[in-house]
Amino acid sequence: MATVAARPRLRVGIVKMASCDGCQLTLLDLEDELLAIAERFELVEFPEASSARSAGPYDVLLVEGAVSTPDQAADILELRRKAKLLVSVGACASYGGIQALRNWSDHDAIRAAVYAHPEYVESLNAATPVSEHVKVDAELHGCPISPDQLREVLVSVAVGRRPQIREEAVCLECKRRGTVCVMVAEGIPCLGPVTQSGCGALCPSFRRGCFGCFGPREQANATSLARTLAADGREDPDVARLFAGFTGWSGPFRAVVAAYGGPPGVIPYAVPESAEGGRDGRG
Amino acid sequence: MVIDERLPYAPYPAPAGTAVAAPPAPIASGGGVGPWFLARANLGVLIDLLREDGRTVIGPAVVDGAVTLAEVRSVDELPAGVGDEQVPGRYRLVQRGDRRVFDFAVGPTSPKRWTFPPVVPLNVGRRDGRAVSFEPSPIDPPRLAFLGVRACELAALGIQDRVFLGGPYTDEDYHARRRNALVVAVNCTTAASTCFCTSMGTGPEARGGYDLVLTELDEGFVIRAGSPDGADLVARMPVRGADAGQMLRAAESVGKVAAMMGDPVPTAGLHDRLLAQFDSQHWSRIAERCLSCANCTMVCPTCFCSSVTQRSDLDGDVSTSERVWDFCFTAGFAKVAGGSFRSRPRDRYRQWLTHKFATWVDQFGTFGCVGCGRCIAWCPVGIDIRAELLSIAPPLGARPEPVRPKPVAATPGFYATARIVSVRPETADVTTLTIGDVDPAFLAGEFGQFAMVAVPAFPPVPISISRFGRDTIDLTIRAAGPATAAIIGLGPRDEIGVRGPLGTSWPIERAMGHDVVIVTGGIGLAPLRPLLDGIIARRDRFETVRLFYGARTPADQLYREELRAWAARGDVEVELIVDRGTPDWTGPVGVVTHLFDQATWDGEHALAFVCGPERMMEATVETLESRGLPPDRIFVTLERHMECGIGLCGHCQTGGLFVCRDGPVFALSQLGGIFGREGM
Amino acid sequence: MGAADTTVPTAASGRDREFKVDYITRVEGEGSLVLQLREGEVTEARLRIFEAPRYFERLVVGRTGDEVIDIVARICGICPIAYQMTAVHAFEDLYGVEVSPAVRQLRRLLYCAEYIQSHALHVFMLHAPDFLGYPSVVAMAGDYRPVVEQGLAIKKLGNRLISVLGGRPVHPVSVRVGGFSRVPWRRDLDGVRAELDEVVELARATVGLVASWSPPDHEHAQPLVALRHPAEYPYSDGRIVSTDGLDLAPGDWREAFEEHQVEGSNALHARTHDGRAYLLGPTARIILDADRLHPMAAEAYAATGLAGEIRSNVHRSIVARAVELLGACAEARDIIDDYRAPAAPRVPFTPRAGVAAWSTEAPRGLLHHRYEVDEDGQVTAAQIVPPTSQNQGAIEADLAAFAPRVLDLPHGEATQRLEMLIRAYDPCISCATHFLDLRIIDRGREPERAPAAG
Amino acid sequence: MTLPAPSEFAGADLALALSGSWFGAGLTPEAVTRLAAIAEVRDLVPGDVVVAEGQVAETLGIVLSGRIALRMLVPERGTVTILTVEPGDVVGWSAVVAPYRGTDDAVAIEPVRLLTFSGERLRLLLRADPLLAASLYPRLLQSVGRRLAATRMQLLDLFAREEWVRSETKQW
Repeated sequence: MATVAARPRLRVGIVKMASCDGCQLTLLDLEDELLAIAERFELVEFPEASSARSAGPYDVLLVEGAVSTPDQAADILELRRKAKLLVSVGACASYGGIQALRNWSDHDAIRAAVYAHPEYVESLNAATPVSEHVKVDAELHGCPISPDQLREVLVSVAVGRRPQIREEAVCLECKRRGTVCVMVAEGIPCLGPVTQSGCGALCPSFRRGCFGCFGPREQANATSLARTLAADGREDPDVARLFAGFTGWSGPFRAVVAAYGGPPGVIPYAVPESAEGGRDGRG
Repeated sequence: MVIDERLPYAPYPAPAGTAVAAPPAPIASGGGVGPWFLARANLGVLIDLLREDGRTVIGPAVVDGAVTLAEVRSVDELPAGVGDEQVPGRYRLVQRGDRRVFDFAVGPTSPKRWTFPPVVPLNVGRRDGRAVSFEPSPIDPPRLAFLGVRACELAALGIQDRVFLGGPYTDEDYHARRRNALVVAVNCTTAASTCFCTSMGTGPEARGGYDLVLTELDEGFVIRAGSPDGADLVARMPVRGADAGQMLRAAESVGKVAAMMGDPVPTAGLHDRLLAQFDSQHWSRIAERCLSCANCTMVCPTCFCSSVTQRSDLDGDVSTSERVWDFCFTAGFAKVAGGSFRSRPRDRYRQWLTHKFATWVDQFGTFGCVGCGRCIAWCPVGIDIRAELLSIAPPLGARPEPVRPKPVAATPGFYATARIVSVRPETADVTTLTIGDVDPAFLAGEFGQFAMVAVPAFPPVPISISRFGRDTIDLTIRAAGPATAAIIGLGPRDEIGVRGPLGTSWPIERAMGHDVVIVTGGIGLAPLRPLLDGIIARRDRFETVRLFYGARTPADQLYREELRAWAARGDVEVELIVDRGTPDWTGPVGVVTHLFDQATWDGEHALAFVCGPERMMEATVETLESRGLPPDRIFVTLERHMECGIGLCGHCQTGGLFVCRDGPVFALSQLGGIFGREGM
Repeated sequence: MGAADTTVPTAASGRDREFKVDYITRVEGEGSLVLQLREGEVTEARLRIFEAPRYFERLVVGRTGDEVIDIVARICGICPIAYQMTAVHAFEDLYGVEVSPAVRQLRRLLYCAEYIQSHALHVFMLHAPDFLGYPSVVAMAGDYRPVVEQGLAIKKLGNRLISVLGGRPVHPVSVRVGGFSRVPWRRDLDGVRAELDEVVELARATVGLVASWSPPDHEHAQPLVALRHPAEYPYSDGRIVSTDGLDLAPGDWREAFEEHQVEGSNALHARTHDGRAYLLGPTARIILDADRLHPMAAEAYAATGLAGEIRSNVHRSIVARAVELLGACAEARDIIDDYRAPAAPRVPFTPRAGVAAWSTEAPRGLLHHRYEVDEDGQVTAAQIVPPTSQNQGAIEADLAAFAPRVLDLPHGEATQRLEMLIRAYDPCISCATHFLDLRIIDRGREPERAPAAG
Repeated sequence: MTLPAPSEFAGADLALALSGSWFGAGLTPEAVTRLAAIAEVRDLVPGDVVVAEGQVAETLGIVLSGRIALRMLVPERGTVTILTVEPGDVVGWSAVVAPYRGTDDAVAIEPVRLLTFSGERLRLLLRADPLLAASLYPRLLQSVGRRLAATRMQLLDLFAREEWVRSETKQW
């Protein structure tokens, strides 16, 4: 402990899968500390910001994005082998993100709907979180992640402690900052009670309902919230669309989306003629 | 109960129907004249006077669809003609079109936000080579005036006073904020459907705890003073004596509100009825709806739980600690190294509800609920505690013994710096640190007490004191997580922050003249070592002394040389057992109770001291009871998530007890149904 | 991913050369370059994108305008506001929504803020290392710390401004059809305003600084396309104009342009109907809208005397970007000074069926959205054309024109020059991915199918 | 306590030794008498095996002094001591419970004095005398039950160190 400063600089890599790059941009958005971080850590792999490359090994590897193509599925296995600590960064890496909404739809149909030549497009049937492929040591949530939490992960690795990331509902941040509850006072549907905190309760502070971009909190009782929203006169599709957001593929939210008829615009799976028993397990 | 006399006015009387009756509060006469009448047009004078006195006025204002509390700079900002409709899970503003400014029921925010703010800085910890220091953050609260505080909120302030100022420890930050705030109360002339202050005995009429109180009439306000400060204000305001008609109308309008509410929550016997329902299936039914989102606790004007968070620089050399609102509904709140004590939402809801209406009474002599109804209106799924309380409808049950906490002065942000004298590895993951330069309070510490130990950038951890030396203490620490790993990674001459000694101790005097049975497992021997030291130092005062010690493997035994030395004395029976034998281990293998479940001694004249994992203690207690030891002669330690160490942060609450303050050592009889029950 | 070699010298001698950059760094997203020369003539110049397909055009189907605004922001973490703005204008245009002047100014302020952070990011952190000879801004900071700190200070202000208006720099949350979900109080902007004076000066200094950096020799003027507004420098309003005399309403992009596949690359490119490549972004805007620059930016631009070079050498786009950066900072200051919170943050609207189409100027150039909407306001079909996919033809044409100049350089240096040219476009491949995917399946097998049931 | 050598034990001594043990204390006097009639005292030296895992259990024993370890062989980990049998308790209960095969190795780890009953004779006796069986079996069940409870506690591994990376939390 007394010799923290003498520790070697940790080798940090930042790589991406299917994503918008916004989470890795968050590192560059730590303007006040970027240079100090670069001194404290060796950013050995960060192709968005540096032409110097490294194939590993990494003390910490931050992975952005969902696993969406066969190459990515192979790459992530290789990356895991090279990383002491692997941190999935953001809603895509941790929950599949926005592109995971396609997982409800028939893959071929989606490809054909977007591409004139779907045969040239290679993607997996589902866009999935990194943790479905390899062991993940920590997850940073959010679309995008919170710069403070990213910093906390780096500090905790450097200092050698567990990151202090609170497991609690967005409501706690909302009430701490003194925002009037948009759901109770204005009837705006809000996923705050079932969503992990970390954003600072941003959307309610802008008089919007939370759309769950930090994903379900521990033991999220999404079913009860959905029931309440439905009892407030909403049609099933309108309940489903609330939960079918940037973390809609996460377990608790996915269950609600499924229970309320799936996300908007879904193209149902074609049932192959040879299939014995349908997808719903009828047999 | 001790209430600091520097408060500007007498404490609010305990709500009716609770266990401890507080004496009626003497309310200052306010110059002996009154009540007065303040014309509506002159209400602004009051706000201006308060501001002239250098106070920030916190009063009702319409913000984002609700009448909430905010800084009020002029009378125009008050919610004239605005009312509200509140039902479970729903709040809407209503425009009435009249000029009344206080004709609404309480909104989402209570004065708690200012008396117990969501975030309060505690200290800045620094490390410089081997040296560490903790600089407490200054306490410098603003001068406030609360305007429009309702009777239920006054009661809540009174309850907060008991929590933060009425026990053996006081929260200095709260104290300073409270002392700096002036209270202008308003009697309720309207109630929401969610209100039930009548049941809790707190309203709708303010009964003390204010500097001024207003009752709104169409043409103005009937006004009374409750303190010299209030009387002084009245003297500077354009008031005249209220006439009989005004006084009558004021009383009638408040009385009408009381009649409207009725008595939705019969509180007679509620404490016992609730405590009898720990195992009710009803908790599971509530948990199907409950989101564990903590909105009920956050809007509650009395909930006081908190956590400490750290933020450090990149090297962990400078870290800032803050106290933040936290609640029994969050996952990490009751977590210890082995997991959460309340992992199920049903347990969290039970913890909250039984605390509010039962165990709070044991702790503070009043209910923790004032009937403001906020938790009903602001619950996103509209759970109504009044209905839940009625559904549980329980028979009478037993009450735990009252608890006598032991006073030790301490403040959560304050860590004294001490220096490590020596480091001795005990096992692969347990190390004993001998600490010098400690706060002299430690040298008067008692066997079984613990210390909060901190290094910058890590959360502080509670550590039992495993030996009291002449001018040192020993801390035996297992690397259970990063913070403990960081502490035992320190070396001689490194400094650490310590706070304590805290908690209750083994009642060694009671054991004198008795047989002593000590049963322990794993690292549980550490807090018992001072007891053994103490017994051995005065060995002739005790009858037989038996130590039964279980460990995972022979290599996991603590203090092996001392164990041999104690055994060699001949007057202490030392029996060791391990869970897993190794080839070189010829001693017994099995659980610790195996050592005496076939032995011939009986426990009729014995006192037992037990420390270890809770499951092990349960088995031990069972065996001890079968040997004739009654629950009041069996002493156990509880482990809970402890953060503040002095019963103010709420993490370690179990039933009506704060484990850090009322324990960690308890007579089994004190614990009643708590011991060994899941989800406490 | 995690590639070790970025360049592979395959035919490194004489006038036949092949350059491959497997992973173009310091751009947003994942792409590669293949450039082949035979006898000194370019036979192939191909910018490949292997960013995973994300299917955004399908993901917005069934969603309403406000949902679309949130979803399309996720196309790009660097310019989410451009996507939000294009979508919100498209829907408001269809629904006939007239926002208040104050809301319109706030939206312009938000766009200024995006320009500030995006341009500062590119100028200082992605492009400057090329001019100064470093692999990254972090490496550059060793010798040019004040320059890096200058860039960080400007970028930070842009991010702060976005945060005040939209909550957070990446994927802000306040833009709604009809206005904003919440508008700032005047006092919310005071903190940013207090720092703007200094940042405007930093931005002004940036123009002179980047103008002093010598670009590689190159001359290849291409057709330019940008929005043009009667009174203001174009962000989210104006008509589509070009150096070839084009003049279209912002929703009518399809009348002049189309997406199609280029033989031999299977890439979807946007071209004019007659098959020409064109260039978007700072270069196009500053040439086509020079007379609309903020006076302070116009003055700094004139002082560089580089208008001609900017037109013909894309490496000089860094100067255009710096001028725009100054313009955005200066205009942000003006807007804040004049700001009074609108009475209502947004106006009500009624959805109706039709086509919602609009174009705005993202930092990287013209961005076009087109949504077919049903009577409930739900999208039934979408087309999103990001600037980088439109620039792709221009990039490849520029590479072909530039390649002979690097022919005699050592391989590593030559490829670095080619990458530098690509970076001059500030390509945003993440944006492009949602409909561009240039992977050629060459393993002789069928594409994967949905899993068989059972 | 000094005990006479095994050969010196007479019937009354055997009955006394039996009823003085924890196990025997729970039996009826009649049962003690009948059991003592078929009992023998055996002295074991460390290493002697009373019951072998998987083998036919020949004897039921009551430990009078010393300690017997119950061990199991775990492939790749060697022999593990599961539990030790303390004085007063029973060893070799499988001698009276079908299929009469040892569930573990019972090995003396100290000099042990054991009161033993031939499994075969005991089974005959129990079959012939339901009252004796009714007295002995509950005691046996109590002993086995206690062992089961203790084993569960060991299974919980209460003193184990918590893992740094915990499964219940998503972070770290």
